[in-house]
Formats: sequence, structure tokens, C-alpha cells
Amino acid sequence: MSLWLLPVSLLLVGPVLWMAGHRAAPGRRRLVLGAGGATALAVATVGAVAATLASSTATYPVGAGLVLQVAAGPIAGPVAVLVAAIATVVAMYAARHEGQHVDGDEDGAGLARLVGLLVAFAGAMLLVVLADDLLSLTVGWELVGALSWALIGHDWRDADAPGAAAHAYNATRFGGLGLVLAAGAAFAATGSLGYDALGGVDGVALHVMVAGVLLAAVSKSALVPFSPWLFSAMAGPTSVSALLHSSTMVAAGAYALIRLQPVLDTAPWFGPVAIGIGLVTALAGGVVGLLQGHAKKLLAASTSAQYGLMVVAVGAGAPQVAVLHLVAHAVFKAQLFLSAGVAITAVGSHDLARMRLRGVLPWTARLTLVATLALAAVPPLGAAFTKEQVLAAGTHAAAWVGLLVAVAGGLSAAYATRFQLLAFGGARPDRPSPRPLVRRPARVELAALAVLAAGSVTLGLLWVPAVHESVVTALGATLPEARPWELPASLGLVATGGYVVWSLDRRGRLGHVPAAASQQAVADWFALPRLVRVAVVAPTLRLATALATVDDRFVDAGVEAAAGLGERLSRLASGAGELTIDGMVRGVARAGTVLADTSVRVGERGVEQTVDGVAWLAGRAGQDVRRTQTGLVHQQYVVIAVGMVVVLATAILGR
Amino acid sequence: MTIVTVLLAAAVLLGLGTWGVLSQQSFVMIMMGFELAINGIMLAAAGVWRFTSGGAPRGQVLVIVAMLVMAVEAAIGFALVVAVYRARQQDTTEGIAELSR
Amino acid sequence: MTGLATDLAFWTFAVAAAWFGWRVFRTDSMVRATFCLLASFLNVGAIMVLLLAEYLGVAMFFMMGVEMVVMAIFMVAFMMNPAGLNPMQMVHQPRAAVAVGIGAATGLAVVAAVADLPPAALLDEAGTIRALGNELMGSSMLLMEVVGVTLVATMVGAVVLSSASGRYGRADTGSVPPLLDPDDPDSRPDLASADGQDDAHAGHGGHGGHGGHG
Amino acid sequence: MQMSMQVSHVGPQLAVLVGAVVTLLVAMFTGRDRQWVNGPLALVALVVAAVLQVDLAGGPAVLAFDGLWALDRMTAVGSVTVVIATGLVVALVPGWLATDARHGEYYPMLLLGALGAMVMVAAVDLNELIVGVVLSSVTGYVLAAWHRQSAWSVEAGMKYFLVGGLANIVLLVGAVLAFAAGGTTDHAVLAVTLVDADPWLLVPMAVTLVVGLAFKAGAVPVHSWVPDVSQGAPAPSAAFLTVVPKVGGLLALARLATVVPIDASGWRPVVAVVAVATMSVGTLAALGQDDVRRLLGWSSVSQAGYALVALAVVGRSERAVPALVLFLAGYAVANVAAFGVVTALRGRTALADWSGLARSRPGLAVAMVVALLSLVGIPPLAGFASKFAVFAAAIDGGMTWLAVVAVVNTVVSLAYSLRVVAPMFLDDPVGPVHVLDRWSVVAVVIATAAVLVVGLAADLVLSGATGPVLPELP
Amino acid sequence: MLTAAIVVPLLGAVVVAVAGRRWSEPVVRAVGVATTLVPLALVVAAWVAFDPGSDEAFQLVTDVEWIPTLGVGYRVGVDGIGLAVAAVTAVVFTAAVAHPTEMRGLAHQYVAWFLFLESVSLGLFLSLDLVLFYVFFDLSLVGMYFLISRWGHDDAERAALKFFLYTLLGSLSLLLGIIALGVSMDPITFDMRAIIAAQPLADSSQAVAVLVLVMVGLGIKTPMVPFHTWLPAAHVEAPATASAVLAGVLLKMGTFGMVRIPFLMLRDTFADASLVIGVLAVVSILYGALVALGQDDLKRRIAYTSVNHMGYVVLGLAAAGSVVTGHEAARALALTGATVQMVAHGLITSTLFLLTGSIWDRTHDYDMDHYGGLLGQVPLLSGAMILASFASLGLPGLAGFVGEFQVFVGTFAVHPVLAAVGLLGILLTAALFLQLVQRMFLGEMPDRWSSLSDLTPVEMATLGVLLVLTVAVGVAPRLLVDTVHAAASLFVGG
Repeated sequence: MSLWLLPVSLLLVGPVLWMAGHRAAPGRRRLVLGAGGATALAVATVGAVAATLASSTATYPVGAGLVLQVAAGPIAGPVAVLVAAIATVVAMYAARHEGQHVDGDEDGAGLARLVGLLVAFAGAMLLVVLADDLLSLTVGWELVGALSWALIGHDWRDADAPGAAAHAYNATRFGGLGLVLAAGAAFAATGSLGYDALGGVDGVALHVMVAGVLLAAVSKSALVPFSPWLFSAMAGPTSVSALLHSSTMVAAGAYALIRLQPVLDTAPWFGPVAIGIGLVTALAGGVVGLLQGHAKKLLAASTSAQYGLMVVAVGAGAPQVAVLHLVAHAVFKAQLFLSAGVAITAVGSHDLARMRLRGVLPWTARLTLVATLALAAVPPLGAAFTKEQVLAAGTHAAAWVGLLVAVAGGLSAAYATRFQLLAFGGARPDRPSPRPLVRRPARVELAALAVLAAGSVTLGLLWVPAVHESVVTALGATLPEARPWELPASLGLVATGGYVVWSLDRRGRLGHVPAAASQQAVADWFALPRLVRVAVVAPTLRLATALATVDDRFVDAGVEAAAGLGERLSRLASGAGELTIDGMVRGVARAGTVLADTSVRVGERGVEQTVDGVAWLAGRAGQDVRRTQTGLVHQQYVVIAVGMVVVLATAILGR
Repeated sequence: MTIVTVLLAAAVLLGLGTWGVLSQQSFVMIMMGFELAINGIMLAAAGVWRFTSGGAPRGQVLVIVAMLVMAVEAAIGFALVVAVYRARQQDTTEGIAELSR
Repeated sequence: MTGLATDLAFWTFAVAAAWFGWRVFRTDSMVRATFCLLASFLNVGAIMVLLLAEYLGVAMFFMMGVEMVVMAIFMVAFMMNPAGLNPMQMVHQPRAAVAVGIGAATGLAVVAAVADLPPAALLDEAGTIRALGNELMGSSMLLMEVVGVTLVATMVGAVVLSSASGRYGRADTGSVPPLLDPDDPDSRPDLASADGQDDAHAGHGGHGGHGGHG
Repeated sequence: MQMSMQVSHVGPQLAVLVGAVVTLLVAMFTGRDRQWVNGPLALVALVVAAVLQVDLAGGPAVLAFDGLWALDRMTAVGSVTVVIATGLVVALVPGWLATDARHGEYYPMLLLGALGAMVMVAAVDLNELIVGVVLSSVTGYVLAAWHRQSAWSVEAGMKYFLVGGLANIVLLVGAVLAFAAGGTTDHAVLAVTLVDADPWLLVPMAVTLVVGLAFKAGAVPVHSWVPDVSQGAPAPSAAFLTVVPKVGGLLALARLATVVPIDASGWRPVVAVVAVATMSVGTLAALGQDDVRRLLGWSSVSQAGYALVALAVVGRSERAVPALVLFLAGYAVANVAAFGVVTALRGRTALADWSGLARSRPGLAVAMVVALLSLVGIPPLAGFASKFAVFAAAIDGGMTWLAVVAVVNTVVSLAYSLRVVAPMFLDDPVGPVHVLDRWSVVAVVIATAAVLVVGLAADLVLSGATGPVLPELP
Repeated sequence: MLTAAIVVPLLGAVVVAVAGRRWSEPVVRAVGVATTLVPLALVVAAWVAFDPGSDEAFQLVTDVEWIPTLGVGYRVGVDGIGLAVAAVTAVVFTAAVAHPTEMRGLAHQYVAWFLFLESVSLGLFLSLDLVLFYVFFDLSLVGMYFLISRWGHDDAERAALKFFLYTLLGSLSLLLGIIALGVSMDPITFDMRAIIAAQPLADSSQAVAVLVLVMVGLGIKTPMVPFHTWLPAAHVEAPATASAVLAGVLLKMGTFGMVRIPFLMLRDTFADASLVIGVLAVVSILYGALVALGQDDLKRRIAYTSVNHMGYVVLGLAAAGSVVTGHEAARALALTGATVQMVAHGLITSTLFLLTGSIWDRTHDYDMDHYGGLLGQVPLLSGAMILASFASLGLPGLAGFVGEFQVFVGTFAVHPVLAAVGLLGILLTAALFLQLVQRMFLGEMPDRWSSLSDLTPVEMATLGVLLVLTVAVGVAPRLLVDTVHAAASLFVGG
């Protein structure tokens, strides 16, 4: 079985499913889509497991000596399994959950498109994961980006969704250019794009390549300064977010760093820079999460923060730790988004201030608690283990790094608590739960939550030394050794974070959407989006409009001016009889008239007159020329005489 | 009488003819200008033949050719003057300026 | 003739030729102008005799004599100012004309004065007419044949243009361009201002009856 | 190089002369209704001339008639061009002059005009050359003024004459200067003696000779007759006069270029400046025209300028003369085709009247487009091959800048050509369009076909014209 | 075989122009389409007969004398590059002729001009003689002039005139350069193979001037900034099918000419000027994209993207010719990329223009602000447009990506900074196409379009063929790329 089947089959099944769902009877559509999508992805999951066990590889030549390569290696294989598995759950959920709110389109064609694209999206992500060369990586990368555009802009009739989708795509595509750059550097240095050859890259090419990959990863994983696109991406349906944030798209950035870490690390500046970016993102994301009032945006900020932690691990030289955290994060983050989706459809709003659904959605609340605890990194959940390992790895790089990771952990505990309390906390007298509910979760949706919660719990096995050692060995590495102070400090910060939020809530000071403009700005990624809009997008658009005008008016004006000159010369040439002395006097007088005449005409017809061209000029010239002409032979004699003198002068001078 | 003096005289005649051609309005007077100019040319040709060509026979032929030019153009010129006068009752350059632009 | 006599004669004739040449354009009467021109030619003819080109000089006398008489008759017959009865000056762009005339004369005079013209005097002073005869009937025979053809062409052309009557009545009948529309006698481009008057562009606004100007 | 004096060496010219005499006699002694016979008679004479000329071309280059007459490749191809152009014009005449009482005399005039140009092409003696110029001029004045009752026609003839009179004086001055500098009028001797001549004579000589012959070529500064004749003269005359004297004048200049010491006389800058001025003035003036015939006239001026580009590199590139000959051949057929269309359309000249011609007379419209595009130089028409050859010669001869100027002018020339083409194809017809007669249409068809043939078989002309240009320097 | 590919459409044009007057419109169109299939088949046959593994760059050569005095011949033949471009030409013409449009009762002339243009275009891409190349180069202007002026809209006549004048200036400039190359050979010849082998101007002081002349001529046609201003005017006024041919095929003449003449025949000089050309290419890339982004007129926007996309091609060429030896792999990749980009741009842009034609026929409106939300009303049309847009912005799996990736990766080895700056063009392209899609097809739909009809079967067929090929080149580029790469390797290796 060719490894290509994994990504390609999903990329093909997606459109097929879309068509099938489109054709299916309305009543059976959800079933067809849910079953079809989940089955395809489940099969892919099994296939990924098989491929991982067999360490499959495959190649596909695309000419000019370039070859696409995929390999289910020790890192790629498990992540591929993860991607397929999470996508299976999300697809199942999506088929039931989505498509409710489009008026008159209940269950409509939109859902078929959504599920179809989700499946294809997973396929594209599998290509990213399995890629064994920069070209395959780029291909998968761009496909993921483009499909994310379609998914985020799913509600295309909506006024905002298409713009948000474009924002997300443009932002990540900008980073994606880094991959092309990296590919160029690699090809220039080694004549090949395969990962195995990248070790041979050195010198300037190495720096360019590392910078390119880092740029790509930072943009894709929504690290600072690219984080805001993730907020825009919230315009997409919840299940899209769930998939996007957990195991695909955003994960692609961190994954690329993990996968290429051995090569990247040969650039001495890579580790510090990655750590720096990771930490800044983790801390800033934490703050944003603490202030956000939008359910999904809170989670989005947390996503950035968590990927920041993974990048810290990669920068600290522990990609295996980052993989573990990636897996743990994928599981709980998918669930959190699915839960948020349930909550949002339940109240018909994204506003955290209007939820507190424990009373009405007890099971959802309970299941969500598992994920929230994982986010907060509370042992014995697996996520806590992986976060501690990040901390350990960070400490290996420098103690302050470890410390800041711990602080970030505290922040995540805080916003996790905040999310849980606001979304699924118990009803408070001052903020009654909304009734009646717009919609209750279906069983399938709860099942999806349950499966993911079970996954989070299962990952708790990582605390067992035998388990995590074997896992890490499978990844071909070892775990960083933890300092004794780390665990207590970290747990202490987690507890502090959780407690502070909890106590705020007790005092009724939680749940306010930040009122102050400054807070609002911080919640909106420190006003980074506005900065980008003001500093990048608007100037670009303004430049574009200006250039378009310039292009019309001035670049072309040279051509048009030449035409105008031709007109004047034409009059002069055919009116050469004017060169007599008498004629010149008349000519001067006439020039005055023409000037006056022209200025009147310009006044009358303005721009139209000035921008006119060859064809038009010819039309007018006839009239004017007739007036300037004499046709008198004796004047022609003077022309002949002058001509003789000119020719003679040329002969003498040019001899 | 040297080549230079002959040529000077020829130049004066040619200049006078050119002046006439340019200043006269009437076709016939312009033609007189042509003839005067050719007059000078013939004088010059004869002078060159006499003094610097060693009497090359073709010099004399050149004078005859110039004479031919003069005669032929005079004849055809008169015919044209007649034709123009018949068709348009005009005999000056100012009178024939319809073809212009 | 001695050198001095020759020089004196040359200068006399030369000044006279120039003087008469100048008078051509300064008289009021075309007939007088014609005879001034003739005088100029005769003086040049005389210089040619001095230059030992006797044949050319004599040819000049006769040819120009006849031509100028014809011209004078022509003046009387056709021109608007026959015999110069009404004194008139018909000139234009006088300054430009003077400038060009002086320029041409000066230019050529400078060439004559400055150019290096190595003297190569006549070899056989007595045989110039014979030499000319030999040339015309010898190596330049083809030339004279073409000259003959040219004269024929000139005669035919002059007759065509000037003769009003031919073998079949008026000879300029129908000597007009075809009509654009055979049924519309006004449809001729050159009729747009056919009167031949100075104000050619003024009138006939309603003209152009052919279907062209839609 | 051999010297000889065989009558057969002027056989083609004799054929034309005999044709002229016969047609003159016919014109004088047959009734008005039978004067059309002159058309076929003239054609027979021209065909005989062409056959004889082609026959002569096979032989070696010789100087005949004591060095008056050059029989070389340039003479051959140039004369054949003259003959063919004249033949095409002959076909335009019967319909155009049908009403004229002096219809018959037109043919001898035409043939003598052609003879004048042929003399100019073959002359290797300044006297001979000037006589040729006079023959060509004198017939030209008559042909231009042929419509004695048309104000336009006599005006055109008179203006042609007035400019020509002055130009011929200039040419005579040049001849005298050459005689003074070289002691003879014989090209073959001049080529030797002028080498040591004083630049004070050579420079004015070059200027006056070029300007004098520029009149025949319709080049600046003695160009003003071209548009007048194009517009005012009978259309067949216009076709003839914008083509045949041009061939004669330019080829005569090409021959002179092999005689005159090029560098000492300033010949090259003189020709170059005349070329630049000619193409620019012609092109720009044509740009504003609303009168198609006048437009064609100005275009004809500009074409002379392109030809002068080739002339400017005679002596520097052996491709110059063949290029010039090819250019003239291509120009001749295209211009005759264009004027042929005008003739076939009964002299239609206001641009507005040409609207929608593609619908009312598609065949003639296509012919006009082909002719105009050929004049612009669009492949694969004759104009392309000839401009290509000219540019190649210019670049080969190191005068690329002249080619650049020509290119710029070519672009502008497209603009005025399209001003004619666009209304023909894009606008609606404005009224009935009458056609002159069948013969004019036949002439247009043949000329248009020739435009294509010269374009595709340019090598025939080029290789035909490649060879020594007499008199060669010893 | 190649000659037949050139002659058959020409004969078809004559037949249709003469006999088609009496045929009905569908018959004329059917005959036209059938005629275009012949050269298509012949090009495919040539592709099959072509041996990419051979050391001979030019194959299937016909060489007949034309003007031997000047060394001009009728010489045709193909290499991998010419074959690729010729193939896309044949395809685009079939689609353009078949694509329905308003023919104003002059179907026979319309189809005849298209066939004429096809003959000319194929002739250009197959010619191995500089003069023959020029002949076709120039004739393309004539055909396009009549198509634009006769079947364009608004101020078509003026736009056509401008197009003709401007590009004629370019082609004449090219002609001078060509002649300079030809006369520098001894004996004079315009045989491309001979000139490529001889590199006649390698040590000449004229070389720079010739390069400038040639590059200006080809740059106008391509078009490169700042010689592009004829393009938007011509495109906007032209009928969409003509725009498709203009953008899809005629623009390639410029870049194809750059491969043939400056790149192959002026190697050393081109290498010296490579950086300048590359900078101009990058300027074209960015400027074209930015100006396109600033357009509110659908067709103008697409027209300007051509400036951008052809900039990639020129950049690839500049990189491929940047040195005479060294970096062979990267330079071959850049040249391959440039050629593949030509093919891709031909397919994609003609699709886009045909789509604008379909829109124009329905609405007579190109202002994007007047649209919105069409996706629901005309899903097929919208879908096709979105797919083509993504292809144009370089989505992997579609044709546009292949060439762009190869160009940039190849360029990086020799001009890394240019490659990096040029990459921004890709981002801008993405932005402008997404914005286009968003403004036209997403969001709320104005009521007046509620009776808009979706693509007809014929339109689906023409667009379908182009889009299928776009996908095919994107997914399985090897057939195309290896053929091109064979030629490219020979050319850069030399």
C-alpha cells in the first residue's frame, strides 16, 4: 500500500463526500456525511497506524529532478495517526452539530461542503505531516492554507467571514513564502529538497533556510506577531476551529519545527530565537486569554500560548517533548472547541458572559472539565506531564526560561479556570443561565466529547515511567531531566492561577467583558490586528490604488504625450510653408490663438482632453492643419533654401 | 579674365536669378529667374571648361545641356501658364494655393 | 586680343550681364523685363566668345534672341499686364528673397574664390568647335539622341497643355477627372472649390452633393 | 568592364521609345473613339522592353556608348521596375481619361516619362543624367496637369514645375561643380579625379547633387510637389509620378554614391540628414491628413526617406544597393496598388468617403489594406522584405541610428495608415460606391498580387540586383 | 508536421473568410473549432515524436531557403520549450474559438481572424529563423488589431490602435536587434541554431545595444513595467475571447522570444545584464500585483495580473541566464520554471478571461463593486472562477504553483535577494484574487442579478478543458516538466 494513499485518498474523498452529501436526501444527509466522513478518516487512522508500524515511505517524481517524498517516520507516523484520529471525531461531531443556523438551509448543501472540505483538509494536513522533503511540505502547507480559507469562509454569505478567511490565508501564506525561500536555499546548496539532504546546507543558505522555516512556522502556529489571524479564523464554524487548532493547520507550524529541529538547530541563533518567540507568545497569549470575552477567541489565545510552549521546547532542543505536548494539546483543545461549540449553539452567542451552563448541560460541563484540567496542566492528566517536560527542557536551556514557562503554565491554569467557570460554571444569582436553550447537544456530539475526554485521561498514563520512557524511546530520544524544584513550583503556579480566578468569580468579578478600552485592546491581542491593519494592510491597499491611478495617469501619459507631440510636429511638418519670415509672424500670432483656444478647450473638457491619444489626435488635426496651411510655392522656395543651408551645414559639420 | 572672375560673374547672375525666383509673384517672372540663374550656370560651365578642364569636350556639352534645360523648361512653363490661366484665370503663385495642408 | 583688352571686354560684358539681370526684376513692364533678360544673355554669350567657346556664344545669341522674342509676344498675348502699360510691381517676401539670392551668390562666390582650381588651360584653342562637333557626333551621340527625344516630348507636352483646339474641335473637352457618381455631375473632389479664386476655402459650403458626406 | 556601343544595349529603351512614337502617331491619326488602342500598344512596348531588359541582365556588367550608359544589375532591375510600374499605370488610364479629347497623347507622355527614368537609372555621365532628369521632369509636368479643365490638376502641374525648375538649377550647379572638381562629366573618370579634389568643391557638389536629385525622389527639401501631385493630378499620373521618377532619381543617386568620394564630400551626412528629414516630414504630415490621396502623397515622401537610408550606406555595405532596389520595387508595386484603388474608386479621396468600403467593395478594401500595410512594412508583404533589407544594410553599414529613426517613423506611419483602414472596416458604408472600369481593377489585382510576390520572393529581386555597380573604381 | 500545424489554420482562415460568408454562425464556429483541432493533434503528434533524451535541442526541423541573399530561411522545428508553448497555444485557441461570444453577425471574419492568429502564433513558437520569427511576431499584431477593433466594446478602436502602435514599436525595435544579430554572422544568416552556436556578438561592443533593442521589443510584448500600459486598455476593450488569446498566447511571444534571442544568442551580455533584467522582473511582479490590487474593474485586474505573472517568467529567465557556466541545476530549474509558468499562465489566464467574457455577455458590467454573492446564483461560473483564481495565485496541485516554485527555487541560487523580494508578489497575488473572489462571489448578492443564468454546456466544455489541464499540469507535471527540462538543461549547460 503506497503511503500516498493516506493524504491523497482523503483529498479525493473530500470532494466525493461533498457531492454525495449534496445529492443525498435532506433527511439522510447528516447520516451520510457523518458516517462517510468518520469512516474515511477512521480508515485513514488505521492506515496511519499501519504505515507507522511499517515505517512506509513513498516517492513521486514531478520532473526536473524534483521528487515528492513522504515517510511515516518515528515522529511523522504518530502525529499522522493523531491527525486522522482527531479529524475522525471532529467530522463525526461536525456532521451532527453544524449547519443549524443558516436560515432556510438547515442541513443544506453547506454542510456537505463543510464535511467534505474537513476530510480533504485532514488529507492535506497528513501530507504536511508525512512530508519528507521541502516541496511536499510546501504543497501540503499551501493546500492546508487554501482549504482553511474555504473552511473559515464557510458562511460565505456572511458579511465578515470571507474577509476573515482571507486574513487568515494571507497571514499564513506570508509565512508560507518562507518555505519557498527555504526550498530555494536548500536547492541552491544541495541541489535537492529532501529532508535527508538538508544536513548538508551551510553558510548563508542555512541561515536563509532556517529563517524561512521559522517564519513559516511562526505564521502558521499563530505565534507573535502573527497571532491575530487565529482570531479571524474564529469566523469559521466551531468544528473547523476544533480541527484547525488541535491537530492541523496551527499544529503544522510547530510540527514543521519539530520535524526539522535537527537541521534548524545547526543555526546557532535558532534556539534562542525560537525560545524567545515561544515565551512571548505563551505569556501574551495567556494574558489575552484572561481578558477575552469571546468563548472561541479565549481558546484561540490559549492555542497560541500552547504552541508557544511547544516552540520553547523545540528551541531548547527537545522536539520529542514538543511532540508529546502537541499530542496532548491536540486532544484537549479539540474537545474544548467542541464543548465551546455546544455552549455557543446552546445560547446562540459567543459571549462568555451569557453562559454558565452547568445547570442545564451537566454532562457537557463534566466532560469539559476534563479538558479544562488538562489545559490547566493538572496532574494526573497527560497534558500536565507534557507541560512539565517543556518546563524541564526550558530549564535546561536556562533557568529563567523554565521559570517563565512555569508562569505561562500559571496563566493557562488561570484562563482555563476562567473558561470553565464562565462557560460551564454554576448559575449565579446575578447572572442567571439563559432559558430556554436554543439547542441541546445531540448524543453524537456528547460522544465526541467523551471520546476526547477519554483520550485526555488516557494520556495520563504518561506519568507512568515505563510508559513515557517507551514512548520517548520510540521517538528516538530521551526526556530532559527535571530539577527537583520544578514540579512544586509549577504546580504551585497552576494552583495560584486557578485559585485567583476562582476567587474572583466568588466575588462576582469574573465574567465581565472588559470594559476599559485598554483592556479590550489587550484582549484583542494587544491591538496587534489594528497595528497590522494600519501599518501593513491599509498602506498596501492605498499604495495599490495610488499606483493604479499613477499607472493610468502618468506612466501612460508618456505615451500619450508622445502622441500629442506627434500632433504638433505633424502640423509643423505639413505646414512647413510657414517658415517664411512673414509666415513666422503670423505663426506666432496663431500660436497665441491656439494657446488661448486650447486653454478654453481644456477648461471645457478637462481631463478627457489631456489624456487623449493617437486616434483622437488624428481626428482633430485635420481641422487645425487646414487652417495653418498655405500651399504657396514661393514659401516652399524658402523652405528649399533653408533646407539647402541645413544640408550644407550638416555636410560641413558631419564630414 | 580668370576662372575666379568668371565664376564670380556667374555667381552674381545665379544670385540675381534666385532672388527673382523667390521674390516674383508672376509665373512668367519666376521663369525669367530660372533663365537668369541658368545663364549664370552656363557662364560658370564655360569658364571651368576654358580654364581648368583642359578643354574637355564634355564641358561644352554641359553648357548645351544647360541650354536644353532652359529651353525645355521655358517651353513647358509657358504651356503650363496658359493652362493655368485658362482653368483658373490666375498667373501668380498666390493664385494656386488650393492644394495645401 | 591682348590680355588687357580681353579683361576690359570681360568686365564690361560681365557688369552689363549683371546689370541687365538685375533690371529684369526691377522694371514695371514684363516686355521690358524680357528684353533686359535678353541683354543679359547676349552679354554672357559675348563672354563665351571671349572664352573661346565661339559655338556656344553664337548659339546663345540666336537661341536666346528667338526665345525672348517669343516670350515678349507671349506677354502681350496672354498676360494681364500686356506691354507694361500699367506700371506694376508683383513681388512677395522681398527680404527673404534678397537674403536667399545674396546667400546663393556669396556662397558660390566664396567657393569660386577659395576652392583650389588648378589651371588646365585649353589645349587646342582653335579647335573648340571641332572638338565639340566630334563629341556630339561621337561619344555623346546617345546624349544628343535623348536630347532630341526630350525636345519632342516638350513639344507634344506644350501643345497638349496650351493648344485649345485640336482636330476634333476644342481639345480640352472632357479633360477632367471622372465623377465619383456617374450620375451626379457635381461629384468631383476637385470641384469642391473649383472657381479657382483666392477665397477657395470660403464658399461652397453647401457643396459636396455626392453621397459621400453622410 | 568592357566598353562597347551596341544598339542592343539600349534595346529596352528603344522599345519604349518606339512605343511612344507609335502611340503618338496613333493619337494623332486615329479617331477619338479608337484612341484606347494606345493602351494595348503601350503595354506591348513595355512588355517588349521588359523582356529585352531581362535578357540583357544575363550578360556581364558593361559600360556602353563611350561611358554614357551602364548595363549592370542595378540598371536591369531598376528598369524592369520602372517598366512594370508604368505598365500597371497604363491599365489605369483608359477608364480615367475616357472623356478626354487628348486621351491618346497621354500614352506617349507616359512612355517618355518612363524612358526618362530609365535614362537616369543607366546614365553614367552627368550630362546624360541631367537630360534624363529633364525628360522625366518635362513629361511629369504635363502628366500632372493633364486635366486642363480641373483647377486641381493644373495647379498640381504648375507647382510641380515651379519646384522642379529650381531643383533642376540646383542639379545643374552640382554638375558644374563636379565638372570643376573633376574636369569631366563622365562618372568613370570622375571616380578617379574627384579623389584628389578640393573639399571646397566637393561639399557643395554633394549637397547640390543630392538636393537636385532629391526632387525626383520627392525628398526634403524639394518634396512639396508630391502631395500636391498626389491629390491634384489625374490618379494614374499620381501613381506614375510618385513611383517612376523616384526610382530613377534614387538609383541615379546610388550610382553617384559610387563616384563621389564619400567621406571627403560629406555625402553620408548629407544623405542621412535628408533621409531623416524626409521620412519624418512625410510621416508627420501624413498623420493629419483627411484626404486619402494627399495622405498617400505624404506617405510617398516618407518612403523616399526610407530609401535614402539605404543610400546613406552605399559604399559601406554591399547590401545597400540591392536593398535600395528591392525597396523601390516593393514600394513601386504597393504605391501603384494604393493609387490603383483610388483610381478604381474614381478618385475617391475624402477620408469620410472611405467608410465601410470593406462592405461595399471588399476586394478593393483588401487591396488597399494590403498596400498600406506593405507601405508600413508588415510581413510578409513587399514592404516588410524591403524595409528589412534596408535596415539590414543600414546596420551592416554602421548607421543603426538611421534605422532607429526609420523605426520610429514606421510606427507613426502605421497610425496614419490605420486612419484609412479603420473607417473602411469598422464604419458603415455612407452611400453607393461606383467603380471606374474593369482594367483599373485588374491593375489593382495584379499590383496587389505583386506586393505579395515581391514580399515572398524578395530574393529574386535581391539576388537579381546584387552585382557590381558601374562605374566600379579601378 | 510542424508546417502543417502552421498552414492548416491559415488555410482554414482563408476558407472561412471567403466561403464562410454564406454559412450560419454555428456552422462557422464548428468549422473553426474543427480546424483548430488539427494543429492541436499535430502538436500532440510532435510531442510524441519529440525525443527529450536526445542531445539535439531542436528536432523535427524543416529548413528551406527563402531569401538566401540575406540568409533568411523558412526554418521550423521544436525544442522542449517551443513544444510546450505551442501545445498550450493550440489548446487555448480551440477553447477561445469554441467559447461563445457575440460575433456581431460577422462570424466568418471573427473565426477567420482567430485561425489566422493561431497560425501566426504556432508559426512563431515553432520557427527557427529570426526573420520568420519576426514575421509571425508582427502578424500577430495585425490579427489582434482587427479582433479588438472589430469585436471590442466601448472605445475599442482607440485601444486597438494604441495596442498596434505600441507593440509595433516594440516589434520594430526587436527587428533592429535581430538584424544586428544576423548581419554579425559571416556569412549573413538568421538561422537561430547557427547564431546560438556562434554567439556572434560575444565580444562585440554592439552587444549591449542589441540586447537593449531586443529586450525593449520583447519587453513591450511581454509586457514588462514600464512598457505595459497598452495592456489594460487593450484587454478591457477587447472581446474576452481575444483577451484570452492575447494574454494566454500572445504575451508568451515576448518571453519566448527572450528565451530564443537574448538568452540563447547573447549569452554573455545577457549574463552581464541578468541582474538588471531580474530587478525589472521583480518590479513587474510587485508593480503588476499592486496595480492589479488597486483595480475595481474585473478585467483590468486580471489584465494587470498578467504583468505580475509574466514577471515571474522573466525573473526565471534572468536567473537562468545569469552566468554562462555554474549553477547548472538551479538555472535549468529556473528556465524550466519560466517555461512551465508560461504554459500555466496561458491556461489559467485564458480561463479567467473567458470567464470574464461569460460574465460580460450576461451583465455588460466589469465593475466588481456592482457584484457580490454570485456563488449562490451561478455556482458553476463562480466555482470555475474561484478555481482559476486559486490556480493563478499559485495553489499547489494547480498549474500555477509548479512554475512559480521552480522559478523561485531556481532563482534563489543566483539572485537570492531578488527571489526573496519577488516572493512578496505571490502574497499580493493571493490577496488580490481573494479580494476579487470575495467582492464578486461572496457576501450579499444585489437583487438585479437574481435572473443571472449559469454556464451553458458549451462554456462548461471550453472552461472545463482548460481547467482540467490546469489541474493535470498541477498534479502530474512530469510529462510537461521533463520535456521542458530536457531543453533547459541543454541550454544552460552549454
